[in-house]
Amino acid sequence: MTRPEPDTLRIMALLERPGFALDVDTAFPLEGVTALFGRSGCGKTTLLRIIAGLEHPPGGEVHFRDTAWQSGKTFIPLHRRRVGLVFQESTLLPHLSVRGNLLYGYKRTPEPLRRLHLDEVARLLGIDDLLERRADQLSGGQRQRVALGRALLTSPDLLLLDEPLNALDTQTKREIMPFLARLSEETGIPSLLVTHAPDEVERLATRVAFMHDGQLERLEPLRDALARADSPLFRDDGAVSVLQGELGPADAHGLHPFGPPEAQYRVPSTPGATNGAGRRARLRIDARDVSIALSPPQDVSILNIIPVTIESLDEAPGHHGPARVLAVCRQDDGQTLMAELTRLSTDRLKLQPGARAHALVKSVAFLD
Amino acid sequence: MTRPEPDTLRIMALLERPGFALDVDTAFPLEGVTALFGRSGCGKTTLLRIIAGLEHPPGGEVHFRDTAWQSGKTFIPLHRRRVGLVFQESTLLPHLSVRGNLLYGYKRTPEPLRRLHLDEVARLLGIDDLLERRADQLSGGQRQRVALGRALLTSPDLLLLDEPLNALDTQTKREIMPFLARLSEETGIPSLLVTHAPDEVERLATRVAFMHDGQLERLEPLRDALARADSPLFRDDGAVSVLQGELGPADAHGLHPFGPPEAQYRVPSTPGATNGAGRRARLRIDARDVSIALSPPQDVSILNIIPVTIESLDEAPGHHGPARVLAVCRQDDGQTLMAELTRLSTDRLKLQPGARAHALVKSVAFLD
Amino acid sequence: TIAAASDLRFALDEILEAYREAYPDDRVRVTYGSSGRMTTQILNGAPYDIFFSADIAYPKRLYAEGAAVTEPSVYAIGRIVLWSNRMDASELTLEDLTRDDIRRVAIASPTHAPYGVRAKEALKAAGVWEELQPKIVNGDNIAQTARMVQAGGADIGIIALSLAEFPDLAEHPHHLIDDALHEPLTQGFVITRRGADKDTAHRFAGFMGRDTAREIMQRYGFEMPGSE
Amino acid sequence: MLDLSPTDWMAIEVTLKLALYTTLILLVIATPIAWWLANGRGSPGVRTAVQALVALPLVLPPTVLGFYLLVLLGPAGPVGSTLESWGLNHLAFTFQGILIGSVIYSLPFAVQPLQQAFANLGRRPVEIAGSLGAGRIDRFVTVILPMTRGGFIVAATLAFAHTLGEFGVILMLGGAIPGETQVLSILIYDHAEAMDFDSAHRLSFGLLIFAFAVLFIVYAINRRFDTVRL
Amino acid sequence: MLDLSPTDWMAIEVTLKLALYTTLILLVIATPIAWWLANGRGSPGVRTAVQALVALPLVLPPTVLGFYLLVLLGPAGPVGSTLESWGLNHLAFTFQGILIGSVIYSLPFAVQPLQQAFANLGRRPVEIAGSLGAGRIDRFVTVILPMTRGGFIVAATLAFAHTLGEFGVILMLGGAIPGETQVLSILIYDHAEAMDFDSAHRLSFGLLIFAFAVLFIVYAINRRFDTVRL
Ligand SMILES: Nc1ncnc2c1ncn2[C@@H]1O[C@H](COP(=O)(O)OP(=O)(O)OP(=O)(O)O)[C@@H](O)[C@H]1O
Ligand SMILES: Nc1ncnc2c1ncn2[C@@H]1O[C@H](COP(=O)(O)OP(=O)(O)OP(=O)(O)O)[C@@H](O)[C@H]1O
Ligand SMILES: [Mg+2]
Ligand SMILES: [Mg+2]
Repeated sequence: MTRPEPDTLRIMALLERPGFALDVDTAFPLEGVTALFGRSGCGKTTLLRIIAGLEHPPGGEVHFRDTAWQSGKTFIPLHRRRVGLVFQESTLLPHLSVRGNLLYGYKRTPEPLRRLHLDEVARLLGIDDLLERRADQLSGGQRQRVALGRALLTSPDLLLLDEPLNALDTQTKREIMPFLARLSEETGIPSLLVTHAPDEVERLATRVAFMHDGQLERLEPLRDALARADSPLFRDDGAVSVLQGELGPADAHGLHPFGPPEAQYRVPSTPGATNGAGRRARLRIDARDVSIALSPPQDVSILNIIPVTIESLDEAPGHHGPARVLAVCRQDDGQTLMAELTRLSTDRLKLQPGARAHALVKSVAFLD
Repeated sequence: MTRPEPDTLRIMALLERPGFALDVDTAFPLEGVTALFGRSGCGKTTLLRIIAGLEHPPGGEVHFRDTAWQSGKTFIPLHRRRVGLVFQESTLLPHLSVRGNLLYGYKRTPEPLRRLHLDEVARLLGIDDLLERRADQLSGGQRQRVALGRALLTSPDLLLLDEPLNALDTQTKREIMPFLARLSEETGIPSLLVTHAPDEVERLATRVAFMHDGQLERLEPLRDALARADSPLFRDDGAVSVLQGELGPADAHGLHPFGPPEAQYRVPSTPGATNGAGRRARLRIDARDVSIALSPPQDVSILNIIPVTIESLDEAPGHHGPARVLAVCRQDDGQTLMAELTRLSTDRLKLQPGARAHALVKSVAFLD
Repeated sequence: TIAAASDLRFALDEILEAYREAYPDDRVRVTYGSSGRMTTQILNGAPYDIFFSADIAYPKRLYAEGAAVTEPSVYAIGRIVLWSNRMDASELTLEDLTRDDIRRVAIASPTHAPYGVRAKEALKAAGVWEELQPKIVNGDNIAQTARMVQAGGADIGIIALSLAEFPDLAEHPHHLIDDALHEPLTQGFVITRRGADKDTAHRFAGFMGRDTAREIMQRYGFEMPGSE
Repeated sequence: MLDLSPTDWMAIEVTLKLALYTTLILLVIATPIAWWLANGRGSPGVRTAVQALVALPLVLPPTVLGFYLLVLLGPAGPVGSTLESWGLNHLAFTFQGILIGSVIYSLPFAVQPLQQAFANLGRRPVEIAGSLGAGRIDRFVTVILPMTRGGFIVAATLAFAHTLGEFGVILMLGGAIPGETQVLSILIYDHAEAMDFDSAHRLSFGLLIFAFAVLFIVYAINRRFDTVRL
Repeated sequence: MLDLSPTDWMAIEVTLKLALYTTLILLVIATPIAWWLANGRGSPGVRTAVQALVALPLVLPPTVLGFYLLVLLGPAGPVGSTLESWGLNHLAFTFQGILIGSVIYSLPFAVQPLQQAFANLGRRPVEIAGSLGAGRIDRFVTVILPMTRGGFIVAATLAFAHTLGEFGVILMLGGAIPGETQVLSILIYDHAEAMDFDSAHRLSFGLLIFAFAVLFIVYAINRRFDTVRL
């Protein structure tokens, strides 16, 4: 464990508090967005603080790539770790204006390392009108955006984001998330994102780390996390499938073909998204949006009817009880598609693992 | 406007700030939960502060039932308004323990007015293990729950909640929301809830107030807000129908009949919810979960196939573009059901207002 | 630099003027203060060349400790008086101080101020010390005592004759206290080790013995040694 | 052991009484002044002027301040003569007199730290308490006071220590009457001036030990109740 | 107009120099002490003891404190004799000497408000600045200093005003040498002793006006930069 490995963030830490113990020994790949998911009080903030060097558990180890941030007597203080940090609460420097806050870290970033600039960031976060305001003259969501922008403007080596969007309305979030997604893709800044919002995880995360009671229970790619029937991500909306494929040009009805002929979807284009033709894309399909029919039905408004083989039938996750069944189906192109059914339907249709059927996919959404 | 009316909260206020002006003249019915919905910086917090008496715009008027809270020279200070307030940020008294915080308002509530008690509230909010902690030893979500509990324990005449659940994970939220819903029903404490989460609105709200740029644009019952095709609530998940009806006892498959015979659903029971038989219930149906078929299909896992008449076909709201259509259908019991279709499907099925069809309802959810 | 007890203030100022006229090239400066403090300061290296004390005990001590180079010599003998700015003090005696209409009697601190010590002796000798106890208020030094009376805080005070002769205070009459009631206020001076090599210091010491200086001192109510 | 004379003991008693009363009175007076300076209504210019005014007693040499107070409080001064005309005693050379002097002289030490503490508090805690039904006084006692405890401690200890050491004003105004206005600092001064350094050292040492003990205890208690602020 | 003698002018100059230097030196010394007391490592017991110790210069009568300093800094004292043995002058009766005295005597006024301000700050602002790449000194200058400005103002004004009025220590340690150690407060005292009340009043009045002006300006500037804290 103590031997550093390249391109991971390795953490080993034990921290005891009355009624709470954090015990983590893990390595996060330093690529893309790692979502940190877990219940209130499970230790997410504490973990970020250890990584940042704000908590200093004796005997702990933190290695960023091949640099020891904390190991034995070595302890690199926060300001030399080049970490962009967005705190969960009360985050602005009250004696500075919005501009002063945004530029505080920027000015301390060596010129060649600066990858983002004030105007761009302020515009994208929708705070360009507020630059001369004092920090105490902002609304909650505005404060949060300034804190996010300030962290981004340091062009850090690692972003630690503690619920950075939770005071934002859906629309503002929608405007910011593509920017964050692009940022992670284009600049390659890895980030650790604490969030309670499944939409943020789906939209931004490359992988998901599940925390529970001070322990890191699992770290897995987003695809797997979504596919597992008992994933805690499903507690909200039920199981989700994510399909990858190529997107073709729109037809006369404004629908794009997606995926290979043996499992082809027709997908309406979304005006906001830049889903040009010939591009690889990700589709998100809620299991509850998928029905199963033995024969392809006629006269139905459902566009996408995909032949599948049923692989397994489990009790559906979440709060839905024994009356619901999660059917894991394999498309003919090999990708997994999940369908949530009632037990009555499975019984009536006599569904069995191995059976051939048609999946009726009511609606799909692009992930990026 | 200045004449007070019973059982409303009437506000008339004009407040100017650099780059922002709040101009509100409205009356909220004092019953149930009014959700205040609007983009970051639109003035939601400011409005709550005016109602609480923390902002004091000259010439403003605030009347609670037939009591003038602010009118001309009359100004009743906050501590005599009996308002339960949850601030958006930094909300605990740092020199008190969790228990001290929770009891601070409780002790100042006259005994006969106390409707909630420490043990109950702490248990329901999941903070009963934290009572002896100091306020600075809590996680973000724990702090938020303490602040909420503290406001509830004053058994106020009006609750003003500024994003009270936004630091909470989905599961904790799910545990707290039924409690809040029940509270509003049983104790009749009216509340004003600022939130950005559509699930909170759907779950808790009786009506929705939409704010935009310092103005109150619309105040309408939840049903109407959801039904309107261009409602800002839809920006996230698309249109939603809410059906009311009676719930029957579970059958052998664990499914409950819901609604009258001419538009009867079969609904799986949710273990958590107490949906006993013979009870009135609300069903939430996402428009994108509804498909249309001209004839009732066979061999399909979809359970609920409801005969409807198509009333109108509009462009679907949200980011979905011209390729999507929102079909507003009338069930035979008179309630409205919405379906989101692709334009291709409507064309293919030759759907027209007035046409008879069958709605295939893939999944439903209880609202309480 | 001359260090001098505060009771010398007015007299010495005038003597200095005369001295400067006589020796315009000499630079002399005077600092007034309490004798005890100045003694301490001289023992700790204060830049004073001559020290005129209100009580010869202090110069004696300096000489004994080697901080002074000349034997202490007496330059004057002080007198104490009863003085008030509210009543005619010249009509009063020490015994009258016990009268009910006199509520506060100010004296200099009998612990450290020489004039205070003498005042106490005089009151004791007059047999009123014990009875007067509740009325006594103490000033830090004789000048402050005078100010206490002048400000009206105390009805009457025992102050130095040299102060009572000062124009502002001389408006009100005083009662000279019989010098038999107390030990004499022999005032002595020394030249300090620091001043040992300075001509000016010696010249000024000599000047103090001349008639001009003695005459001024007498005018301010000091008795001169050997003039009886 | 320090063996102390009855005069010493009397001085100790007067000193303690004076320091204690001064501190208490100062806290009572300074709190509303400091609150008003920090949060009050009224033009900022006026508040700034008052704030500067409050610091002025520090600027004058104590004996000079004492002299002015003596004139003011003595039988001939406006306050003293008013009191006399009511059949009361004027205040010069009384315990009350030096108490007034100490209070005035130490006022800035009490007002300034409190003002700063109040200003630092911000309005949120008060708003929270208000929303929970606490009225003005209730809020003050249960929220403002505990949250600005640090400021009160600074104010109280500076005022207390300064009163222990103060002697210029007291000497002038009090006249060092044993058992009434002769405080320890004057006694020590007296001994030092009389070159009775033994007594001076002994009393100084005692005073230092005592003051140290009091301050240590106060600070230690304060530290125990420290809350970390996020 | 106040017409002032050359002695007066000299005293004014010395006073200003002394008050200014004292304030500056105090801020420099007191800042690290206060920081350590508020946030430092080391056992709380030790910190509490040091905190109490810092307040002690207040407790002794100024002239007595002056006496001890005189003994310490004079030719016979440990500091003075060391200096002399290096061929330097001892510090008693010099400007440097009274500067040291003033600094020691006013130390508590600088340390305590600063300590309180630092303690109130909490760790969040420092953490934020650290996360943005600011090192220790950078953080101190750009975050802690501006955010605890109130504490520095209180510390500076108390120290400044107190030095203007201080005279016991200076009298004992300085010996009132015009142009070197004779400060205004001593001069005023002297005038008062000489019953030259005209001069005393005149100088007192001037001193008050001056102090008021300085304080008013400082406070007014401070108020302008006030930020409201949530
Ligand atoms: N300063 C502290 N002292 C003691 N215990 C603390 C302290 N801060 C947090 N805790 C406890 O440590 C645990 C983990 O806290 P942490 O802030 O890491 O949770 P979190 O996962 O970020 O929760 P949330 O989603 O509510 O912000 C919690 O049980 C909390 O009560
Ligand atoms: N103290 C203040 N001084 C000046 N302007 C302010 C102040 N507080 C808020 N504002 C501005 O007033 C507007 C409304 O703020 P408010 O806090 O009411 O927004 P909000 O709707 O609560 O937003 P959010 O969802 O981000 O919390 C914002 O544009 C904000 O910048
Ligand atoms: Mg957290
Ligand atoms: Mg807000």
